[in-house]
Amino acid sequence: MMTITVKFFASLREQLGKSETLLSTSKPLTVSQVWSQVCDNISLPAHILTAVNMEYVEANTLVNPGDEVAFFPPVTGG
Amino acid sequence: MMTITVKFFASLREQLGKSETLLSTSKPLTVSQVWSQVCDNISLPAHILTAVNMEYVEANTLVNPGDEVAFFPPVTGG
Amino acid sequence: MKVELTSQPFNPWTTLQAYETTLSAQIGKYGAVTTFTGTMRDFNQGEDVQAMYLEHYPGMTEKYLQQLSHTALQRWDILDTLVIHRVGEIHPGETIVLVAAWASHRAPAFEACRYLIEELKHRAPFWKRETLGGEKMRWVESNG
Amino acid sequence: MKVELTSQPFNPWTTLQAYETTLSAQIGKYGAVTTFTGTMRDFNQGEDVQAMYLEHYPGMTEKYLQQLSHTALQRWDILDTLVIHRVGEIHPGETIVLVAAWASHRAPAFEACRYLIEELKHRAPFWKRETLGGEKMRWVESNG
Repeated sequence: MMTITVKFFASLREQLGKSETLLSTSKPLTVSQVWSQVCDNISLPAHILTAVNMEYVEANTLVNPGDEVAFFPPVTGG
Repeated sequence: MMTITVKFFASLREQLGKSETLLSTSKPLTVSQVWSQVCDNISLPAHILTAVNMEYVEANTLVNPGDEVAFFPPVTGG
Repeated sequence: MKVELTSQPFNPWTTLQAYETTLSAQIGKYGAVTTFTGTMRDFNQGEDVQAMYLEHYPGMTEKYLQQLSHTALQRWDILDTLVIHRVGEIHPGETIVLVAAWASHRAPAFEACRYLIEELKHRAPFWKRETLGGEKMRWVESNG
Repeated sequence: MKVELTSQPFNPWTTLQAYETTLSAQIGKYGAVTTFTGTMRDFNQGEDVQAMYLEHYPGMTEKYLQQLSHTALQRWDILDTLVIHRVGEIHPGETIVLVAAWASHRAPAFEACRYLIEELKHRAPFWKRETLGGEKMRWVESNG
């Protein structure tokens, strides 16, 4: 068993009431599966952006044990 | 009789060997006519830009006694 | 090329002046510099804004802006780029972001500068939370 | 709004910093500033350039730049503009022109700034005479 680090930012972090959680897994999961497992089996909302190891990815990208996955709302910098 | 002030700039000034000349006239002339009268009856070259009283004009614009007419090559500022 | 996140207020013009002294080898080579400065306004969507908090994703935000700068340097005939962005608490009138592109000619300088700020606005992981009157907070939901 | 011709070298960034202090009533109103700086290169059309002389039409050049700034302020949703241009003798690395536009939003700031420099380049009565090696002089014949 290894862990996937899961991070949430901004309004999503506040809605979920957590900024980071660790998910134990022994096999690769898709980004969508990671979301469902840490969010009570709710499916990943379409507007939520996703990154693995600090690179933007799609919801069907595979996440390996040891990776860092991030979920966040549309960005509003600049 | 009143005068029209005629000015030349940049390479045109150097080619003609003069920066300013006064033209005596008792009646309005077009910009083209002003050019011909001060440039030995040569016709106004198409690439030369023209201004009357510091506003761009076309070659057929009328110039009145007392006006300032300027002739200059394409601009190269900035 | 430089990318920086800063939690301290900065003046865009003194920052540009200081940065250009590091480009001394390029003097006489670049003929065009285009800059864009984004400044915090005291109103947004019809409401007075008293302060703002800029959240980011430490690590990813820097990485994204570095990649963006490299892409601009590859895509346009430009000599250098600068991107500086505030994080944390910020107040009206303060600079949020500065982007700049140096080039031999003006067209690539303008295009690269515009590209940097557009991509930054639409893709860089930053999130604005505004403090309105009465300490009411709201997350800005989309970038214009 | 300001238009200035100057025969003295100037630093674009300290000039912008000083000019912005005169806009204090606007602080918190503008959210976007786009600037363009044109700098003299030490090469042009394949030849080394040692110096340049910038001729202008006293009276008409200022009038043209004033009208141009007014047109930009009418055509775009911008709050202010600044145009500064060198005249006379100038050397490589020195700033030739600075244009800037202040706006609430970035699109009009970029568009007005680009408009100002394009119109200035194509219509403002300035003429460049370059001094090449061996004191050879040539008039620049067209603007890129």
